[in-house]
Amino acid sequence: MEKKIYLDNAATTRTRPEVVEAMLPYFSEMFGNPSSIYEFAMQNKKAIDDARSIIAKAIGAETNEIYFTGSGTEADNWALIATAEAFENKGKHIITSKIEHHAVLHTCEYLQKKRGFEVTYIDVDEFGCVKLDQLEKAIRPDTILISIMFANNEIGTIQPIKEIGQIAKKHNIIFHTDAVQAFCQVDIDVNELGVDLLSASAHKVNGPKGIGFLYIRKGVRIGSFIHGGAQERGRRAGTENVPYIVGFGKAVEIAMANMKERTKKETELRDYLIKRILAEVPYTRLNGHRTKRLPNNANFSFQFIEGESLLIMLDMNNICASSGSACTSGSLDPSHVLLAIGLPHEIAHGSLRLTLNDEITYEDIDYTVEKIKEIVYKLRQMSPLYED
Amino acid sequence: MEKKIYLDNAATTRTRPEVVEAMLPYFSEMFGNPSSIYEFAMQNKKAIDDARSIIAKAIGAETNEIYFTGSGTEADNWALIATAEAFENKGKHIITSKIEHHAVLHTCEYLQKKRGFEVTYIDVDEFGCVKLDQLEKAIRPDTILISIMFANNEIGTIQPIKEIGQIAKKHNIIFHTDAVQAFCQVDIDVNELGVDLLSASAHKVNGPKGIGFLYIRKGVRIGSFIHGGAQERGRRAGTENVPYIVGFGKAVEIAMANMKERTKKETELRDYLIKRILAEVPYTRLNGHRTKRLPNNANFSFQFIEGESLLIMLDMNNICASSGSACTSGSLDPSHVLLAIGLPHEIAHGSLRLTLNDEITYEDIDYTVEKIKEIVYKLRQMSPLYED
Amino acid sequence: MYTKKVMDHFTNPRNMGEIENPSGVGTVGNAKCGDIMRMYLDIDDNGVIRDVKFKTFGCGAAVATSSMATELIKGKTIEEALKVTNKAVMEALDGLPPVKVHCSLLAEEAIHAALWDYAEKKGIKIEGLRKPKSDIHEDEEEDKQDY
Amino acid sequence: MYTKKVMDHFTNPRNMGEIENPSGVGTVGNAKCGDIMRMYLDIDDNGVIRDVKFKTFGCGAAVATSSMATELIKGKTIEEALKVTNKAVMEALDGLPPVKVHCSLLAEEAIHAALWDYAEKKGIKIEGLRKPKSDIHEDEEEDKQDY
Ligand SMILES: Cc1ncc(COP(=O)(O)O)c(C=O)c1O
Ligand SMILES: Cc1ncc(COP(=O)(O)O)c(C=O)c1O
Ligand code: FES
Ligand code: FES
Repeated sequence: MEKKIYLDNAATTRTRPEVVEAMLPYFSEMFGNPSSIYEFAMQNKKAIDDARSIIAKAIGAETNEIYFTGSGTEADNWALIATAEAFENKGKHIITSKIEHHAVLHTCEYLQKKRGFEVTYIDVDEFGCVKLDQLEKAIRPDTILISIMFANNEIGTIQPIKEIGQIAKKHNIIFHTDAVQAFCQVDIDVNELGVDLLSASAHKVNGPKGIGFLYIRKGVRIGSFIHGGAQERGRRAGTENVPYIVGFGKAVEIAMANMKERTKKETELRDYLIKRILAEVPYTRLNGHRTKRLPNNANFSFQFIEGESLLIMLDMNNICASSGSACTSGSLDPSHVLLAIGLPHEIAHGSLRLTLNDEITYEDIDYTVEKIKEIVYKLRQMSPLYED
Repeated sequence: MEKKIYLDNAATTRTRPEVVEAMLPYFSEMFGNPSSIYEFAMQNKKAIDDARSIIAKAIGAETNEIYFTGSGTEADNWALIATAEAFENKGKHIITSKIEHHAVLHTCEYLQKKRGFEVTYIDVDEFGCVKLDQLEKAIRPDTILISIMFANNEIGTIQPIKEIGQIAKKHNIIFHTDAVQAFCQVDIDVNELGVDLLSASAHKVNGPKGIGFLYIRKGVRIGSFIHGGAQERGRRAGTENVPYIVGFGKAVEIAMANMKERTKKETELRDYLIKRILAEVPYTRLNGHRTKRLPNNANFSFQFIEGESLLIMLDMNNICASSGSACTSGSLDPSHVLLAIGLPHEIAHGSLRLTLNDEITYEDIDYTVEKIKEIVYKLRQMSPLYED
Repeated sequence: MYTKKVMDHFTNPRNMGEIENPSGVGTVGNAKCGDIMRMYLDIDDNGVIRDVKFKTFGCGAAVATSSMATELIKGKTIEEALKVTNKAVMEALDGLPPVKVHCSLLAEEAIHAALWDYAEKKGIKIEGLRKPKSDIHEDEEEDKQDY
Repeated sequence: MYTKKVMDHFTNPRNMGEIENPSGVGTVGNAKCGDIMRMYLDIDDNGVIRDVKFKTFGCGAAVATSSMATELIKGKTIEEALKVTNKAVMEALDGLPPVKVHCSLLAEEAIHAALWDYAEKKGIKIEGLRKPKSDIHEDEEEDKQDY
């Protein structure tokens, strides 16, 4: 196999060999059920607690405020549905944004259609920043939850979380943030930011796919989402995924240790990539905010061409990239995020997301830019929208 | 570390080295998100489909009737909650049994308390068999779901699933079975049995912890439980846990291939164990049905002694066992299953579950029996209930 | 996801481009995905399609089906061209993923639109040709769960 | 889950057994878990606990706290024995897991029950001793989530 240039780290990341190493003993050796009483299994309980405390520290939380889930999506569902159930007597209104991940948007839809909730979807400006004035005006006496993502998965825009936290606090409303993309990429301190609930996922930080966590601030009394055994202090049932919990802990330990250096390097590369693409490919725009963006995210729209064709041709040149989010690639609709920042339909269609990791080199970027130039040129020749 | 005799295979099992082997390439090499469009990730889609078809075959289902979940518990929650939501216009009554796993019981409680459902809990006889006449009488015009476990996790009793399937069909009611303990231990054919929904979990069949599946019969139109991306054909959101799905497939492939031979061996060992314990330890009873029981399950009550003390002493002798189910070991209540088969409180307290695997030898069983005899004797000496 | 033939037609599209002063030209859009296809025909006096070119703004399947469709109608009579359905195009490409079936309709409709334009210019009526909609859409999938 | 001291007292319980013709005997049950403890006292004429034995049907913590409690009151006066609280027993054992705190109440109550029996037999009143309930229970946990 030729060398792949993997530029889709927002979709998922490579599980680090050190993480795999850390998980391995828990499959066939220390395989006990952590809820069991014998010593053999109790060591696993400790392994879980160690991982939990590493993760808690990474967001400035207490260890017992972290609850492991089966994915970032589950954490989002839990936060929204359990908060809705806990506070529906107080009110049935939720505020979120138009650019949330489907894990939040489709859960909101569920709450609307099946559970009688009302949801207000706040607009974003052309850079993808949530409109704070609109958000505050949307608050009603029956608003029980504000859910705004920390950073967007498509265009990388980082939201004014602290300000939103203050608004939520002022109005005594629970504040949830989907930090799946921001976790270990930007500094997060739940107390400083005033966040009550926070979701994250391991596979975006070089951990395994299929494990996430929900941070629940002590005192925020929401129920369970998955009901059953007494795991996770009675709040999330199901035999604990010991290997993945250990692996998640290890991944976060590494990601937090190298965060400063890594994000600095990624930011430089990102800016180099953005600069070259905008300078060398005509009829191209950068989507998202120029500086308030994830260190590893670049997102472009190339006028007159369509995303899938571009992706396939990049793939044939060993470059892995995406247009919208991976989990909606089965869909034909243009990205709801790009429409929300005001792009017309055809331009939204021609978008490309490149998300870096710290193994990407300037050489890789140079190669990628050259290929993009070639392919965009070729596709424009083919396009009925392009007149040269 | 001395040799452990692991007799708690109903709590969880060792992940087979072959399973770990099968999963490994999907962590750090083929790590792509299966929803992505490039070739590098598409191979993972195929890996998932292969595992899905192995599993479908194991229960006589179609490949596209299998949906992966983050645990057996999630599968149970999904089956109950989504069926409740899909059919609440038809009725809000559910029938289940008194000896279900907490994944079902606590979800029923949730549906009662939070969602306005009524639940009838059917009794079992002294052997733990669900009372069919009571079940059929409990059916009302607004009954929308019958959920009866395939085999009980504590006492191993196998339920008359086919008969229940016929009753459900006759009354046009959805039939769910929690087959977490039965899967790969007894023959299952969803069509022959008339099962509409079936839950299972990998970590009970030498696969990893933190993955399960829900079988949904084609045409049974229930919604999602976890909302978000379009994974699992739009029915279960969250980036696919590719390594565990592959591992689950491998574990099932092996377990189905050796099922006949394995269960034969386990049944023989189990019967030898039961025979010796009943013959050699006075004031002891076997819980569960003598023959309609899981091949690897033995469950005893030793009068006058308490379970935890027994377990700790077995542990000190390198024997891993449990009294109730592992996930409730944090609880002090006596097992709801043992109370349901009519044991008085103190006797229910002195119960011991030994669950075998195919690596257990006659020697292990002999050693275990000797230790049990010693420890039971010692604890009885200590007991205010025992007069010798 | 795509067959070898689709990939071949996608990467080396046949008949891509424009025809100056075409006998007929038609542009159609796909309401479902927003993609657009334009088809140019050069038709001789015997009603034979002497040349055909296309331009497509669309997915891989759209490009490949345009390419294959042009191959299938080139040198054919109008009557023969009318018989080239999206199913025929898909078969010639060894199939499309279920979610991409609708893309192949784009090619069929673009041919019809170009023929309609030709007929209007010529002031003739072509047997069996209905006025194409500018936006096409397929019937809803029967079972959303099945892809 | 248990400390070394708990395990020591559990595996080698001190003062396990019965006293024939005890000065007082008390049996208490734990409503929470169904466990049972019986305490036998041999008290001399000066009100000193000369000997103490116990029998317990209960968890590891119940056995260990019975054992430790007997150690703490053996040779002590009745007044001193009354001061041995479940907290003192737990401390002497280097602590118990939160979910097991209630088990230690069993030992405290069993001592009280045996002393009550002694006082009734003797027809005396012991300062500060209330009639023990046959079933004890702790106050509900403050925050179920915290264990
Ligand atoms: C009968 C039964 N149902 C459900 C479960 C839950 O499965 P999981 O641990 O995968 O959530 C178990 C075991 O834990 C079980 O034995
Ligand atoms: C912002 C955001 N939220 C939620 C998710 C869902 O996480 P997971 O794939 O772990 O379910 C993702 C990525 O898939 C994401 O980018
Ligand atoms: S998705 Fe638009 S034509 Fe294929
Ligand atoms: S659990 Fe009953 S005394 Fe400890």
